[in-house]
Amino acid sequence: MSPRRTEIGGRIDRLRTIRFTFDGAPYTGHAGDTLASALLANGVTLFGRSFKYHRPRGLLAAGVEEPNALVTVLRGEVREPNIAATMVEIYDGLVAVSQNRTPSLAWDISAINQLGGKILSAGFYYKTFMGPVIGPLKGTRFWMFCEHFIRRAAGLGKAGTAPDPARYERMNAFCDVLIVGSGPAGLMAAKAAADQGARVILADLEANFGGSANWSGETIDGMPAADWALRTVGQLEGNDNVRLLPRTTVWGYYDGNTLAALERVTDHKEVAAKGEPRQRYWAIRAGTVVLATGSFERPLVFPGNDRPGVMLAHAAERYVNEYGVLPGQRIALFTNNDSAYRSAVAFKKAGAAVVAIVDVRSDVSNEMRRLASEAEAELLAAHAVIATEGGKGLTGLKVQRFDAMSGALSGDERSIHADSLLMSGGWSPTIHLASQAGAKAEWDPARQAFLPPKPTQRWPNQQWVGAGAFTGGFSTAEAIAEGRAVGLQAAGGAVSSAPLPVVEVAPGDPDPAPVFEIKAKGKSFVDFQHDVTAEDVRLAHREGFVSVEHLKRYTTLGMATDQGKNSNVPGLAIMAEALGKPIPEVGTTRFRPPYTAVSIGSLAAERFGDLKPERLTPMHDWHLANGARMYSAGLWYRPMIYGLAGETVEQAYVREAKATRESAGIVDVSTLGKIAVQGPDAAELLDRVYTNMFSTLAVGKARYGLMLREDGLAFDDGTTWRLGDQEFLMTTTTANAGKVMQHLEYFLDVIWPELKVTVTSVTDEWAGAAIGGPNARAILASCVTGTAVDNATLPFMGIVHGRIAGIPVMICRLSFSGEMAFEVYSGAGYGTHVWEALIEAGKPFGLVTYGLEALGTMRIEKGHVTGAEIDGRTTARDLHLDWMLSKKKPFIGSAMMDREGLIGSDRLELVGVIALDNRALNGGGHIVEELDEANPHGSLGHITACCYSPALGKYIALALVKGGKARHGTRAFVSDPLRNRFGPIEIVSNHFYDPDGSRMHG
Amino acid sequence: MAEYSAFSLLKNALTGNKDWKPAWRKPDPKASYDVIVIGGGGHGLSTAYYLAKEHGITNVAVLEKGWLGSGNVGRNTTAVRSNYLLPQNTRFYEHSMKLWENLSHDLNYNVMFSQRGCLNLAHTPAQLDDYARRGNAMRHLGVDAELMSVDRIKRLVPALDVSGSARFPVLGGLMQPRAGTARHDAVAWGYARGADRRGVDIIENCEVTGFLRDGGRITGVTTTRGEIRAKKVALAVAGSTGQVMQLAGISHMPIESHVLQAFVSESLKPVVDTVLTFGMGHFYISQSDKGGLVYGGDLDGYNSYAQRGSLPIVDEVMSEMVALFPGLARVRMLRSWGGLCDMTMDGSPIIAAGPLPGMYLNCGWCYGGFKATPASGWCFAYTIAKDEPHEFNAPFTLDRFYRGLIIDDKGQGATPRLH
Amino acid sequence: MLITCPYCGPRDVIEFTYQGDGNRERPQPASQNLDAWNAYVYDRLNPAGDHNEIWQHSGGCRAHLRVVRNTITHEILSTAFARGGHKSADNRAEGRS
Amino acid sequence: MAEQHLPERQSPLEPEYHPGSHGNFEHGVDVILSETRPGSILQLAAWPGEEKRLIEIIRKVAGLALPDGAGGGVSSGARAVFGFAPGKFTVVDEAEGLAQAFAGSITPAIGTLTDLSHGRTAIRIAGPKAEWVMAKFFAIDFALPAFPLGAGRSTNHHDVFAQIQRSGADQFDIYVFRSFARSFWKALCHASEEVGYEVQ
Repeated sequence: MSPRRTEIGGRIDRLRTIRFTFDGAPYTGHAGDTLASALLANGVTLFGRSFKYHRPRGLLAAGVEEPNALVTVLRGEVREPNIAATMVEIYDGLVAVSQNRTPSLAWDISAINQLGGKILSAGFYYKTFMGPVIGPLKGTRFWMFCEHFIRRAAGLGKAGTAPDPARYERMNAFCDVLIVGSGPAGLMAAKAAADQGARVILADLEANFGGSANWSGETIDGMPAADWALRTVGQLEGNDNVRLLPRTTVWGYYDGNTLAALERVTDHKEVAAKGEPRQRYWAIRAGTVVLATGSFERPLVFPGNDRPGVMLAHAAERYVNEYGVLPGQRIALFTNNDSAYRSAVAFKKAGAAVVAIVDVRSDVSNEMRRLASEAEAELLAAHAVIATEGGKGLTGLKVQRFDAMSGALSGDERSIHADSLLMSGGWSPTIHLASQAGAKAEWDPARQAFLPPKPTQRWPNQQWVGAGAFTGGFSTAEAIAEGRAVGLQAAGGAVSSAPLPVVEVAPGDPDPAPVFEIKAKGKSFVDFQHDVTAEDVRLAHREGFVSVEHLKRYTTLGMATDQGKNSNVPGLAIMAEALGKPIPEVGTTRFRPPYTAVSIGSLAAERFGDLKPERLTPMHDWHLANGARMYSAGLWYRPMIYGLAGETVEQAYVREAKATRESAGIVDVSTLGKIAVQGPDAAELLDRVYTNMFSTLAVGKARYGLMLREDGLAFDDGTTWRLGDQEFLMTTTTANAGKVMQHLEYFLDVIWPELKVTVTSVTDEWAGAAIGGPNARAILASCVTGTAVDNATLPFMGIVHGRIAGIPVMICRLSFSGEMAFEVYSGAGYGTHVWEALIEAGKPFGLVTYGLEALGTMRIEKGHVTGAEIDGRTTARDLHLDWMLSKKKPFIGSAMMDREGLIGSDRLELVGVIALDNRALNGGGHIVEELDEANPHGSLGHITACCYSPALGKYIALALVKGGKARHGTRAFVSDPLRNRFGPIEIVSNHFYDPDGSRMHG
Repeated sequence: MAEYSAFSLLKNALTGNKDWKPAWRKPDPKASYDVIVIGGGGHGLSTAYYLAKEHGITNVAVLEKGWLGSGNVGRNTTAVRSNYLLPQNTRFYEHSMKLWENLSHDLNYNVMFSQRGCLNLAHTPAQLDDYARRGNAMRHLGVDAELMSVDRIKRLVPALDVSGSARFPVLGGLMQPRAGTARHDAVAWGYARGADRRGVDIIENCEVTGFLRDGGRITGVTTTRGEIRAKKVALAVAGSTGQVMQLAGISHMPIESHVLQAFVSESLKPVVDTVLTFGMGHFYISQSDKGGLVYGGDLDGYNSYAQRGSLPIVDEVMSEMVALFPGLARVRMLRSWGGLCDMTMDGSPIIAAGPLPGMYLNCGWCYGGFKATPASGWCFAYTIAKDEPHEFNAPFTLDRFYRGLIIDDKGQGATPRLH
Repeated sequence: MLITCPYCGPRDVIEFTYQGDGNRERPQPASQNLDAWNAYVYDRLNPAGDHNEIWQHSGGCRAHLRVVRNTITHEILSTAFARGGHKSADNRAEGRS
Repeated sequence: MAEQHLPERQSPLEPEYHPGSHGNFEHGVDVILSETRPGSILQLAAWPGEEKRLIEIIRKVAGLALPDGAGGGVSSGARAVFGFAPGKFTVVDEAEGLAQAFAGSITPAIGTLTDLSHGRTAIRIAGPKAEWVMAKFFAIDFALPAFPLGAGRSTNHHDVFAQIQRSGADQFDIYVFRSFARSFWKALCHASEEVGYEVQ
């Protein structure tokens, strides 16, 4: 029997024993235990070390707000750091380790930081480490030297580097009513809404539905509240229109009633089933949200309140009633409100001695006095705890008389022997989601709490209603009544007068005394994890950091993993007192997503391990099977080279380009953007979007076109084919296909709705193969049927229809390589058939397949531009494409393209570059007039693309250079300090090869 | 006011930290000033600081509608770098970098500027060339930049997936070693304290509600704390620029206000020792001294003043993060927030006199404002004091859009969400 | 954020592409008024409040929508096809007629 | 008229198409995945005001009577049609050659016809967990009242654009761009592992 496990009670399965380890030591617990409850049952009191002072810490809470007991869960090499032990359900083989301690939790060397004490106050780092003004440690060096050690001392858990093997998934859900929280209010709301026929989702972050019913010890409808909850859940389970999501934290409330939730699907299992995700990310679009999120109990701020053994009273009640674990044998309570008295009775019933109830109030009601006697506890009204004793576990406490009005202590100190001190500083509704939705909380002076606002304050696009402790009604009877009412309201049902479940009335006044801090000697913690003390808050006040945001940022109050769930209100209260203002005038922070920390893998969801889809051309598998090395271009994969054994990339592309220019080559151009432009006004649209004229283009002909942006800069280029009077096939660059499509759609929809034109992406409809070279026509002639391909039938920029291997194809004679070349288009499903037929037909001619490198090489030789030159900063003139700017008609960009900044003489213009030292150039190398390798300066421009030109036998490049054409024939230098490439170059025309185009015109 | 030092810390500790004084005064506004700076964020405060320090103009008020530093200076991902493509930007940001390097001494306030480098990952050969172009451009202006091999990257950031099997394998990167991070709030507080020590009045909870005019000239402002006159009125209000300009009767600006989300993880032992960016999406990450991973991505992509983001961007940023760091999938996002970005039509800022007589404008920081804080204030102070721009901010005029003198580092044109 | 496409119904913002200020007026194509062109390309109203803007349902029917949206609350007050003839977001059937 | 003597079109899914049961199927499969490989996939678009005439042509040529309303559609075994955008419809036929059948009817005065038979890949998901698996990808409501039988939807999963028709109470036909089809198919199989799936 574990030392602290009760004989009976709790909702654990005592027949099932679970084995796990913590910091290497083996332990056992029961099914239904959390790591926290199981370790507590084993007598463990020390769970973690605090962030700054490395103080020993035990459990403060039993739920999601736990700030101290953070552990790392290990699954083999895979680490999950900073998990609250209270949220880890134990399973056989669970391995958990403590954090932020060296060498061990019990003996942590960094605890020496505590000696720093008052120096390590808020703002410490800002005031020192500036270092010397002169010498080797001037500038930032001294700080960076210190920072090295500070960083290693800071931080909580250690992240892993082994890739997480788990699966994450997204689920899109829609419902009429989403209920967050499954306590009595949430259950009633779910039941009421479901009974109306609404689509309901009920989510709770705990493993078991029921909320406070699971530990309150109350009676509902004559049965234990926990059994009532079970029964209600059973009724919901049978409903087709209800989805129950246990272990699901609704963490974000976004616009349009979109809520984000995290379901921990297999975290509590030893192994996941096949295909089962570790966590599932629910994106829920809800008609109405019912917030039944309950409330948090607040700690009290007093010296020694962080000692292991000091715990929240309701948390202890949960350990007793839900897990069958007593936090101690001799329990003292310290409270400013009535709720702790019920807890005292529970502890007594579970077999502990309740040695004292220390209540800051003098006027304790008779009902509470009765409960105190029922618990056989000494009631110390008008008293306060002023110190705690013990090392890594509590041994006792000191109390003194206390005046709640003035906060003054008086009389003799008295010591009380206890191994557990349970505190209750009042309750704060869990308003985080409402706050995320934009609601501004209102301070309720009676409840001493921020309550959700009235509905009128809500953002108009968020639909939520609240019920239960969330609204500040802290009794179960209120929760049940409100829950049903809002459930009906959310589902559009009528108000019901049917009887409600009967709750045995829990006595007590929900209003606490406005006491947050006991000022006595010693460190009193407000933010436990971050070691922010009441004195730190007062120091912030003295230094003028008085607004709530300054307080947070200066002291780090509320910035720890619990995000202020424990510290927010006490911190505000202490600042308010220092300022002499009421709490609401200090303000409250707006809560932002997430409510609790969310694993990054779960947010990546199905994209973890699969960031982007792969886009493949119809001939992709052929390329792979035939030695292509693939290049990732946007989402596409394209052959870069078809390397032979032992070839370098340069050798391969030179071979491919050479063979193309000498005989013939073929390249897959299926990735080019293709847009069907159809309708009576198709030609008119093209005249407006292209700088040159298309309405004059004959059917069966193609034309090269240039588009500008509205601001007059170059946008995209490509050929457009006129397939019919009202039907064009526009091609775009691969990279800009989507942008051009949106550009056309925008103008058709928004600017020129009168034009009757349909634009459709047909990129994927067509497989494209470009075949070029002196023998290209002969190859086509040998395999194309149904049409001739001679110069008369298929002139430059002409289009014919025919068949290859029986498959219908469309052939356009156009050239990017500068050779006699043709683009052969076929239905994508036949792409490989046609490709293979062309390869076969090309065999007698030594046809080569070539990739992007050779394609790029031939285009550089021709001086054609691509995205490297049309980079969003260049104009048509910069690229010497001004011959394409029609003067006969306006077009997109025509009015803006001649502004002063776009026609200046110092603009970068396209030129050709030849390396005079016969060494390779690099893309991104700069061009200078004077070479200065030590202090490069005076950049004239840069290289946009480069290659070894087999046609010229030289290393050449295209470049954008100031002065442009005026520099043709002059010498300059390439200056590429990043790759240590310096050397002489000649600037020439960008048209290196066959400038008059005789080869392609044939 | 006392200097901050290790000695002052020790002395105060011995007296129970009872003697610390406010970091800056909380004065009531005077009837008139030589210069009013609207906006108590990083840029406004640094402007006031340099007006006093560099130009001896100390009769200055900084007006802040909320609490000091409540805007983007306390809502950013703290990266400091000068790794731009275009020379106008590089020169300006490099000037900022030099001010950063001595800022803690200058302010007697540790802004924790940590020069741990900024590494842009490249994933295709074309991208590597593109980065080389930028790195070389920097080197030709005397700014540090180097290309990093995959091996060096792996050693620098062991948690990074540099395997060839990644969807977008890392092929190398562009490193600026002098880049880094700073503690954002400390920058606001340090400048505030520095300006205050030189006599500047920093007036919080003072919202400008209108402008006072004499003919066409701006002569002061009306505020929630009364009328305040000034010889010169300078705006440094970032995302609120459009709103404040409307008070001056200027309804249209080359600016859209967008929301940018940022994220921080739970605190971890050191795992990312530099500022890292992903090349096949939009993602950047660093780790704070407290151990939280600080990261972000794209704008949400629509006009917003809400300082609240939407889910798709959250998902996108996280997806890119675990694509780079598949070992960090179980690390948890702790906090998210939204900042308001004044996005211009070319992605570059505006620091200029005008557009009305007596008015000076500093805006359009897109999401690069934090690293600009020192140079922005320095150049703005120069422009205010001398009524002409310094050469560093001379290109950043308001009329450059009309004139076509655009400074478009990303080449995206007049689509602010893409800058 | 959910935007109600007049054709597709309410859809997540992830399906839409923002196309900016819908108040801008494009000058006539042949207009030589450079100030008007500059204003159209570069100047924005950028209000904190209700904003008339253009969105494309790029991940759906690809229609452009004229949306009135509050930039402070993100509340969407109305949506309609940017193209004339289809006005209301309330009646999905109208999208086809 | 269907094309004569043409080889079978290549499927973009081929190397990743593995007939048989997969994933968590020991207790039976909850979805069945298949590529339906229709011979014809057409996009028909009507100019504003001409929609009713186009709908009438569809009825005459394809024998499919479109129900009223945006995104309305009907599926009749070999043929299916649905609206996916204002004035725009996708028409699908098992057989090739549907484009020729429409060619004469859709005059410039009415609208346009675009043949996408190669450019779109049709994937079918059927079974009791079809809605569950679909909801992993698309942010639209797949519940029957919200997405009735025969109806069509245009949506996307990140970069992958999709048109979806509900062709049965628990059956959906998904039309994706051919170049994305293999990636999407792999993702669909991966997501179906949880419920167990069969490729037919």
